Amino acid sequence: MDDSGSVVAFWTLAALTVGSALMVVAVRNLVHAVVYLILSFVGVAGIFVLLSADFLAVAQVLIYAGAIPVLIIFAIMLTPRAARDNAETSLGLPALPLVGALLATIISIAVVTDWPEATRGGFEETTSVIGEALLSTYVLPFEIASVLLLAAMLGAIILVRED
Amino acid sequence: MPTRFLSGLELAQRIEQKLPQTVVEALPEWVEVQPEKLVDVCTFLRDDPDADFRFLASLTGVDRLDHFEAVYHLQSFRLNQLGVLKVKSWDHDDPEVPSVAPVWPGAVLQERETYDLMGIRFAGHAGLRRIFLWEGFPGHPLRKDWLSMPGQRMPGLHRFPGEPGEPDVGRG
Amino acid sequence: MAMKTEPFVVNIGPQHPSTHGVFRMKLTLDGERIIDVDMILGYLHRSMEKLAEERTYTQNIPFTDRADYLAAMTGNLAYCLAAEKLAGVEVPERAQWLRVIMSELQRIASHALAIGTFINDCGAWHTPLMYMLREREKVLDLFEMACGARLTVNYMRIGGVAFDVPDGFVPACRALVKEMPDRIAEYEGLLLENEILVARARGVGILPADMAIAYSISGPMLRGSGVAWDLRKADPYAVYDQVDFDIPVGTNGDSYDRFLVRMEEMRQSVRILEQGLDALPGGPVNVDIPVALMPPPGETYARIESPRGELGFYVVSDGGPAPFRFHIRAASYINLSALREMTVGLTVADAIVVLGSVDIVMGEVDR
Amino acid sequence: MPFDWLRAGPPLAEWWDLRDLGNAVGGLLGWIDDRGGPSWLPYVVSGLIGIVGILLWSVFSQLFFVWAERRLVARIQVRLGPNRAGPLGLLQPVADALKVLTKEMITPRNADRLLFWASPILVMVPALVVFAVLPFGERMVLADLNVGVLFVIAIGSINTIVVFMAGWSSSNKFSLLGAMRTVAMLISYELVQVLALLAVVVFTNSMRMGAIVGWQDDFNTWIVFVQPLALLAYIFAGAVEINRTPTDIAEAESEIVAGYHTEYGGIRWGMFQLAEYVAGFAIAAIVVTMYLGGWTLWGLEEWVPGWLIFLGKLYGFFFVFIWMRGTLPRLRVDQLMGFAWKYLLPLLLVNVLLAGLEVLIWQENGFAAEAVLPAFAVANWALAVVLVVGWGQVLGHLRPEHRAKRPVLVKEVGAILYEPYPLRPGGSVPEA
Repeated sequence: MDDSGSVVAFWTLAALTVGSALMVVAVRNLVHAVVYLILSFVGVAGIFVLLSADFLAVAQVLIYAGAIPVLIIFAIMLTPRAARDNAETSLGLPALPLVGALLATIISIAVVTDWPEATRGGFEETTSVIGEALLSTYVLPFEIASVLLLAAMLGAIILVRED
Repeated sequence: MPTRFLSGLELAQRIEQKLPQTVVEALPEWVEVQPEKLVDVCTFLRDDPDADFRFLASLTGVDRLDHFEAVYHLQSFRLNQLGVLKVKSWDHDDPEVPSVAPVWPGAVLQERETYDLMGIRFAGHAGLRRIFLWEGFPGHPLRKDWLSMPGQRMPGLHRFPGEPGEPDVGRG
Repeated sequence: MAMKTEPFVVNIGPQHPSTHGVFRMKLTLDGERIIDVDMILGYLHRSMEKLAEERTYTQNIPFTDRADYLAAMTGNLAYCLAAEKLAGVEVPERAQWLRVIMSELQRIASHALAIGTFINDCGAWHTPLMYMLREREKVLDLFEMACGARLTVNYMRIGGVAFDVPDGFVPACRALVKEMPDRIAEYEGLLLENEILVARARGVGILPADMAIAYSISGPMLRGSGVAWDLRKADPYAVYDQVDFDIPVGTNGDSYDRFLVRMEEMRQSVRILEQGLDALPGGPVNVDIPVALMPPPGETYARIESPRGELGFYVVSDGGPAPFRFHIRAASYINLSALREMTVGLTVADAIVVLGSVDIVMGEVDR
Repeated sequence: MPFDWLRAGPPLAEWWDLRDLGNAVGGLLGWIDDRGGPSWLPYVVSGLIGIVGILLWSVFSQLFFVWAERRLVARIQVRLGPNRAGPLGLLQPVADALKVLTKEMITPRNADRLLFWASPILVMVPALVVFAVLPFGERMVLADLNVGVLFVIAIGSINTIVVFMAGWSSSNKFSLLGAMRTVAMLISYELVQVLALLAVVVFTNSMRMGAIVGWQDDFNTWIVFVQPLALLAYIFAGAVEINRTPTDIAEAESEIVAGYHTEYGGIRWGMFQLAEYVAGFAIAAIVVTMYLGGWTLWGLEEWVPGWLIFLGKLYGFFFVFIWMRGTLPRLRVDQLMGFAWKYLLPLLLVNVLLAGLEVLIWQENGFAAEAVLPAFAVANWALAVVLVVGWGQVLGHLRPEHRAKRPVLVKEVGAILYEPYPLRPGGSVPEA
């Protein structure tokens, strides 16, 4: 594939991702915010495709564009109607310096770091590599994460049990 | 074996034994009781093993021009007998009889219907609202003196409730 | 910690695929669970009882067609019984038997439609309904043969029936009687053990026997709740005391039992039809009554077992040519009084099933 | 590189070889290459051919199947079905389409206009995009992704969001109920889908659709022979995804009118219908590819075009959905959820474990496929029956006290035969 094509695709996807991420915090309607969030996630998935990380891209769509918004939608639908718009909140002021500091850190890192250039092509097959890595090198974190999720699920069930 | 029709005279006798001074009039076809004792009589008839009127077959009202009647047809399944009970209200403008809904919950809808169409108020009925006609309908159409709506309007919906010029009381 | 959502009000009806007309249920929901039911009626109210006070006794018969329009024959019959009782008219034997035959045909037609729509309410995609309509169609053809009309038949008269049946009626009816048991067995085979139907209807909308009696429930609903009560046996009218049949009684009082009872009643109706066709005597089918029938002052309450339950006519005469008071004790209207008891705590989908098992006809409910 | 399959793999046949339409496309691309056009041109052309082909095929298939479904369901329902417009009523879908196109589209006053307008368009996307990875023939695949199976599932999950958007933006309570039902339903059945397809992937050792068909071709075995339980679960999950009875919870006509598309009219409604059909074809195509051998038919594909075999299987399988719709009533929302979580999920977990064990046994010992696959097939079918029946028994669906009791026939009136309902463990008996 042409380099120019990749560049155009990258900038389009980046604009989509960042633009919809901005819209998530800008729009007042929470459901609209969720829709923009999905768009943003789809943009990230596109960037994964560009990096020829096909498994990650599809997993991104499956989990972040498909499943996470559903949870958010449930959360919105289960809250009383009064809280369904992105109202002004007094926490905005203290959040501002925090976000500013975070942004400054990210920008400075991006500028200061000496980014290495990729010297090889894309992977032929990522799925089996990821699978093997998860079950050999990173088996401990993988298991810890699954136990954590199980505990969280049990906790949620116990919280809402009526008896 | 057909249903035994429990004659009004027999029914009156039975009621008088238990609740004296309640029967106003007894004919072979029906027995009329005092309105204020109606709930007691109904409870008695429902629980008495010889009457066993656990089933309120029908409840309706009749406009007798100078008074209103509420008519109760009572049925026993076990003994397979039928009895007719009546109460009268002599206030023709604003008739009121006690509600039997606490005795038979099946009376709830039938009393609402009778109230809506006949205008008999059933005291003690928890949700005595109009059922077929809408709130704000002028008059009670089954009354004999209901010939047209007030203001020379003929019956029928010329407009829907809630439209401009109509009282804004819809169907709930 | 219980998660509670906002109560949510949904109007089922008056325009809704499964309210069987213009019934309106106002459901208050917590999620999908019903916490309150309010019903709003009257969209089909035609003030029949008032209209009837202005017409002669004979002119009132068409109203009874249009009250329960899915069981016009039984409506006719109940009213004619009331008028006959009031005026003291004797009905010839052949007319009596014809009345029984017509009532049972009507019961088959009405139950077939009730079962079909009930399964539709359970979510079937019209298939059982279409089969049931096929059976109903045969009955309606017989009605057409007898009186020219299919739905609002206006067939019964005070003192008998309007016309004698044509020559082809009895063989055609016999063919139906011959065919029906197989059909019913086929439908039972298809429907009774259907896993999804059982899951949807069993244990849903339970109405215990004592509650059913207290709420004045009648008909298949009452029998489904385990009360052996059928006016055809309890208070036989026409010639029901001369026919042999059984009363099907459910034992659990859920929607499924009501469905089973209706299914079995169709079979019993076929049995009655068989006997009726064998016993059908000759002779006149009606007696002459004055054009302006003026019964002596008095009142009467005549009731029959209509497909929906106890259909009663309370008629008061003041000696004039028109009834002084004409009240219809509409079975499906009063059967609705337990709707709230049956549906609160269930889900929206269950409420539809319960409503389908009540088998309301809005013409009769609103009158 | 996404289009490598055009050059790799078996050598191209002549372009006129209609057994695989990919040959013609390949020929065209080769011709473009020979002319020395820009290097991106073949990609664009092949992509366009694929997209236009899938689009045309799906629209015409849908038109035909609207007619076919109506006629078939009519036969099931002792009716005739549409038979007036054109011969055998074949022009009925055209008439319907014209009607739908000319109808007024109403936007409710309180609707969220942007989402309301966007949903009918977006709903087509997931339905169509799935076809990109499905091989219609050996070479007839738009993009044979490495992660095709996962892609299919991921796209299916996007569908949830679109349906929710449609339901929420309509500002109608029935729509909202339908949307929430869909959301709840699809996240449950997504797990079922994943597990059902995972069992297949364990056997084929690849998530590439072409490789899965290739595996079935190589071993002359359809996956359904070794994974019956997975197919059963997938059919059910698929039926849930495309809203067909017995699982048309989201648009349960007798309960919530039309669910999430209650407020849509005209061509917007038509788009939802179209998407539903196309999604149905997609589910059928996935089933055919994953479980029923795709475009192969034990050597017949040498003589008959593979895409015809594929379409024949697809339409044949779609008939199962029509049949289900014509015969079954609908489950309740909580029953359907319970079916996924309590019934299908445990069975599928066991199934995946078994599949893994079997593949391990096979590969570790290096058995011959001819010996081992029939053994697995017999074992898995037996196990599937045992698991389905046994788990049903455990959950109490088969116990006699839960069966219907016929009414008691009595001759005398007045008795009361009521028995309180037997409480079933975990059942849905309300306190009356």
